[in-house]
Amino acid sequence: MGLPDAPGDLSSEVDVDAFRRLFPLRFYERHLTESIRPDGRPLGRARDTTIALGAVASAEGSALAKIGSTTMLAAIKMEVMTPSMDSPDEGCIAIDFHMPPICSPIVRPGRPAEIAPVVSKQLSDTYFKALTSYMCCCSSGMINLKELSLVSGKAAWMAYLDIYCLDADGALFDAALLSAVAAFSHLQIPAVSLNDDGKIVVVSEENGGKLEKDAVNKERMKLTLKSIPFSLTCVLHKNYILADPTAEEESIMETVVTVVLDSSSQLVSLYKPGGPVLAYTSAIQDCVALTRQRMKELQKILDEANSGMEVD
Amino acid sequence: MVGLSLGEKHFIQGGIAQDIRSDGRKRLTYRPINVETGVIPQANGSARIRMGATDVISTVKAELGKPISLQPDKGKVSIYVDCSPTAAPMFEGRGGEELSTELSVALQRSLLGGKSGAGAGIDLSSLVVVEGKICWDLYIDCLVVCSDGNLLDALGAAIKAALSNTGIPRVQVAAGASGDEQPEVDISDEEFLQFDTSDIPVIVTLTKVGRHYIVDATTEEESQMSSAISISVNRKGHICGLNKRGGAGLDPSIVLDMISVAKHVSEQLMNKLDSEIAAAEAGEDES
Amino acid sequence: MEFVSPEGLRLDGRRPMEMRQIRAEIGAVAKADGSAVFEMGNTKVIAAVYGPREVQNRSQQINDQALVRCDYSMANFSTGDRMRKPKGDRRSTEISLVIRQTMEACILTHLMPRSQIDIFVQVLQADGGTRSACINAATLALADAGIPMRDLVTSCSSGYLNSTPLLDLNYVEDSAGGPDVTVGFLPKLDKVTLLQMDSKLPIDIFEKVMQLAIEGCKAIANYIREIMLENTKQLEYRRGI
Amino acid sequence: MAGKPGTTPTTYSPSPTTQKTRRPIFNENDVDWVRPDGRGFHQCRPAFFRTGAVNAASGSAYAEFGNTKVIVSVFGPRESKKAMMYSDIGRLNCSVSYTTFATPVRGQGSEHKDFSSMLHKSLEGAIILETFPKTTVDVFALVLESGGSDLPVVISCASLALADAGILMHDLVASVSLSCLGKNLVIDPILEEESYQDGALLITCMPSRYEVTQLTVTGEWSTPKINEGMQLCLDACSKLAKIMRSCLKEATSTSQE
Repeated sequence: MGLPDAPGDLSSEVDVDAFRRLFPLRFYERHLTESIRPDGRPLGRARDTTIALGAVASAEGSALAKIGSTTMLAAIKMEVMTPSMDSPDEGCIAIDFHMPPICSPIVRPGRPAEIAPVVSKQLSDTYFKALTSYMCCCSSGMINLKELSLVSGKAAWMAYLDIYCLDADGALFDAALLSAVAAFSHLQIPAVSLNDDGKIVVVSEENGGKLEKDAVNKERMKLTLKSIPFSLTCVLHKNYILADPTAEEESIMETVVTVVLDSSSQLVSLYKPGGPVLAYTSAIQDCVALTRQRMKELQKILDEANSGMEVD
Repeated sequence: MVGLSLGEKHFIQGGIAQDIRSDGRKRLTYRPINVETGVIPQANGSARIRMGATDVISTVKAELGKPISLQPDKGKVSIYVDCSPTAAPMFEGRGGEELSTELSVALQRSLLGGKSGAGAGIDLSSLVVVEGKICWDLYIDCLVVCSDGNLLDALGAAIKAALSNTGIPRVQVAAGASGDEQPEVDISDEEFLQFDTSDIPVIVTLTKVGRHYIVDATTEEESQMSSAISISVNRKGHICGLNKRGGAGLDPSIVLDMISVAKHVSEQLMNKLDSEIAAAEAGEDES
Repeated sequence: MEFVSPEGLRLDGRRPMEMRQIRAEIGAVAKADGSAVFEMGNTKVIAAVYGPREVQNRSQQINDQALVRCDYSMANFSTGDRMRKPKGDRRSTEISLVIRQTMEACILTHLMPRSQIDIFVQVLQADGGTRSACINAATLALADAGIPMRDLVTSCSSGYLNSTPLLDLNYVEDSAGGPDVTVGFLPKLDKVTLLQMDSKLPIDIFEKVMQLAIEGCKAIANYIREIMLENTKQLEYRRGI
Repeated sequence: MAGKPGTTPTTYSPSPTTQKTRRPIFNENDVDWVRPDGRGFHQCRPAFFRTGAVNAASGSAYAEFGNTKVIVSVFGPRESKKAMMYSDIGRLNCSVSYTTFATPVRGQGSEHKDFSSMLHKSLEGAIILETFPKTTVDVFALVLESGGSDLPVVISCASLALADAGILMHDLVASVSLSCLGKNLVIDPILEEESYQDGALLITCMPSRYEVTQLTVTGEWSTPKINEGMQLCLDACSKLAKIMRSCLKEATSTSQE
C-alpha cells in the first residue's frame, strides 16, 4: 500500500493512538526498523503462555490455555458408540471448534464466523495427520485409537472434543492446539462395566465393590500420549518474521505461516494460506527454527501443568 | 407495529387515569368473551375463544407414549403456540417465532407447575395407563388467529375450555404382558373419560399504564404499557405462575398489591368462563 | 378398496356427483382488511387480506401494478397425526405460489400501482381439497377487503375412481392414488384460470371429469354470491340506509 | 480413516448420574433434610466475580457460583443491523448460549431457548437507553458449566459486564432464584435440587433503588409463601450487590496503579 510520504512531518504532532489508527502499517514499520513490537516484545518471542487443567468439572478432560490474551477452553466428553465394521476395535474422536459471539466483535450470534470452520478443519487435519495418516509406521500419532476400544466390535469410546474460543486476539490455531493437547493429557477415562442389558455404565464409587458382569477396565485410565504436536504461527512482512502475532498484527500483515512440529521435532504440517508476501525457503526455515525453540517452551509448560495435576 | 400519534397516547393514558378507557370499559372489566367448543372435530378436544377482537383456537391431541424415567407415574403434557400470519403481516414466515416461544414458555410455566409436577393444573398422574411403560402424551397446540392484545389470558382460557371438551379414549391393556416389553393395548373409541378441569388455573394479566393498572388491554393500550404482570390463579386461590413483562422496575409492595387485585379479578373471570364453557358445551350437544 | 358401492354411494354416503356441505363466513378476523372462513365438509380454512398497503422492501416494488404476495400455512393440529413440519416446506411453498398466481390473474392490479396486497391462508383442518378451499376463502377475503377483481375465482377438485368421475374428493379418496383434477374457474367470464392434474387419465374421461369440476365451481360461485349479497345487506342494515 | 467418522454414530452417555436421581420424599415436618452440598436453606453459594475477562470486548465479566461458570461480554454501543428501523432510543440485543459440555448430558443446553428473552427483559429496565440513540448494545453470554440456577448468575454477571463497558445504568442488577421443596424454601439451588423442585421463584432487582425488574414464579404458591420468598430473595440480592460493587471497585483500583 503506497502511503503518501508527504505528510511525514504531520505524524510528529499527531498523538500516538490517532497515528496508530490512521496509518497502522507505517506505525508498525517504524517499530520493525528497531526490531521491537508495540507491546515491547522482540520479533521472535511469543507471548507468555499459561495452561490450567480441569477447568470444567462436567467434562472428563478439560483445559484452559492462554497465549497472551487469546484464551481457549477445550473439553472432552466421553460417550459410548458401536464401532464401524471396518475398524471394529477402534474408538474415534469428533473435533469441533466454536467461535461464540462473546470472543470477538466480528462474530454475530446465528452466523458463524468464517474463520471458525477454517480453524476446525486445520485442527482436525493436524490431529488426524498426527493420529492416523502415519498408521503405517505408527511412530508419531499422538493417540492410538485402539486404546479407545472397549469391547471389540461391540462398544468403543467416542471422544467429543469441543474447543471454545473465549477471547480472540490472534494466533487462534496455536492456542486451540495447545488447549486440546492439554485436555487430552488431563483426560481420565472413567472405569466402566457392562451391565445386564448390554449397556456400558460407569462403575460409580459406592457400588464399586460389587462388580457387575465384567468390569471392562477397572481403574480410571489415562491415555498414553506419544509425539505431542506443537505449533507456532508467524507473520511475514517484507523481510521480517513476527512470531505469535496479535489480532492487530494479523489484520495489518496478512501473510501467515503456521508450522506444526511434534515432540520428536518431525514436521507434522505447514500451512500458509496465501498472503501478499512470497515465502522463500530461507523464511520457512527461520519459521521452523522459531517453532523448534517455541516447542521446548510449550513442552516445559505442559509438563509443569501435568506435574501440578499429579500432586493433588 | 402500532402507529400512535402523541395525541392518541395522551388520550389513552388520560382515559385510564380517569377509569374510562377508549372503548368505554372500566379499568378492571373484560371485553365480551365468546367461547365455542369442538371447533376442530379431528382433535380430542378443541375450543375457540374470542375476547373482543382477540381470537385464538386451542386443541388437545392425546397420543400414547412412554413416561420419562424420572417420573414413571406421570403422563407428559407439552404446550405449543403458533402465531398465524392472519393475525398480523409481521408473523409471516419466521416472524412470529419469538413471540410464539415466549407465549409457550409462559403458558408452560403457569399450567404445568414445577419440574417435579407438583402444583400442575392438569393432574398428570391421571394420564398413566401402565406405570413406567405406557402413558398418555397430551399435545396442546394453540393458534393465534387474530391478535388485539391480552393474548396470554385468551390462550389460558382457550386451553381450559379445550381441556374441558377433551375426551380421552378408555384403554384396555392385554393382561399377561410381563417383563419390560410394551404390552399391547386396544383403544376403544366409544366411551371417553372426561377431564376434570376444576383446578386448572386462570391467567390474569395486569398491565400498568402510568400509575394505574388495567385488565384485558388492547394492542394500543399494551403499546403504552410500562410493565405488566401475568398471574395464574387456581380455584383454591393459590398462585400457580407469575411472569413479569415490560421494562420498568416495580416496587415489591406494588407487586404484592397487584397479586391481591389479580386474585380478586380471577374469581369473577373463573365463574364467567365456567358459565361460558357450560353454555358452549350445551350448545355443541344440540347442534 | 371399493370407493363407489354398487348402488352408487361413496364412502361418506354421498352420490358421485354430490359436493360436500359448504359453509362460508365473512369477516372472521376483525383486525384484517378483509377476511373469511370457508368450510368444505371437514376441510376448514381461514383467509385474511392485508392491503393494498405500502411495499415492505423497495426492491420488490412494481411501479405500474400492485405486488400480490401469498403465504399458505397449515396449523399443527390440522392433519390427523400431529405433524411438526417446519414453516417453509416445499408443499406449502408450491401451494402459496399456485394461490398467488390464480388470484393475481383476477385482481385488477394495474389500478393500485406501487402497492402490496398480502393474502394469508391458514388451514385449520385438512380433509382433502385444501387447495380449492384456500382459493375460495381467498376470493371471499379479497371481496370483503373491497379489492377490485375481474370476477370471483372459485375452485373445486374432482377425481376418477372405480371408473366413475367423483366430485369434491375427501382425504381418503384423495390419497387413494387415483387422478385428482383441481380447477380454478371464473364463473361470469366462463374461463378456467387454474387447471392441475396428476397421474394418467385418457383424454375423453378427462373431459368429463373436468366438466364435472367446472359444474362444482359454478355451484360454489352461486353459494358465494348468495353469501356476499347477504353480507352486503348486513352492512347496509348496520349503516341504517 | 477410522478416525474421521462419516456420519457421527449415535452415542449415549454412560454416566448413570442423570438417570437415577430419585426424588427424596418430603413430608410436611421434614426438618432434618440436609442439602446435598451441606449449605443452610437460606445460604447462597460463594460468589466469585471478575471483570475484564475478554479484552476483545468493550466490557466483560466472569462469574462463578459453585459449579456454575459463566462469561458475559458486551459490545457496543455500535451501529445496529441494516434491517433495523430508525429508533430514537438505544436498542439492547441479548443472546445466551451453552457450551456442549456444560450440562452433564451433551446437548441439553438447547432447552433454555427462552433465557435470551428473559435476560433482555431483566436488563431493559436498568439501562438508560436514551443515552445511545440509533445504536445497539450487544450482550452475549456463554455458560461454560451448568451447576444450577444458571439464569440468575448470567443476569448478575451481565450487569457487571455492562458496568465494565461503561454503559449508563440506573443501578446494578442482581438476581437470585429460590426453589420450593415440600414446605421449605431453598435459596440458590444446585442442578440436582432444581431437577426435583416443586416450585421456583426467580427475582431480578435493582438493589439500591429497591425495584423488581423481573419476577417469575412456577409451581403452586400461596400468597404468604410468595411474600416470604420475595423477602428472602431481595435480602440475598442486596448482599450480592455489595459483592458486585466491591469487585468493580477492585477492578478500577487495580487499573489505576
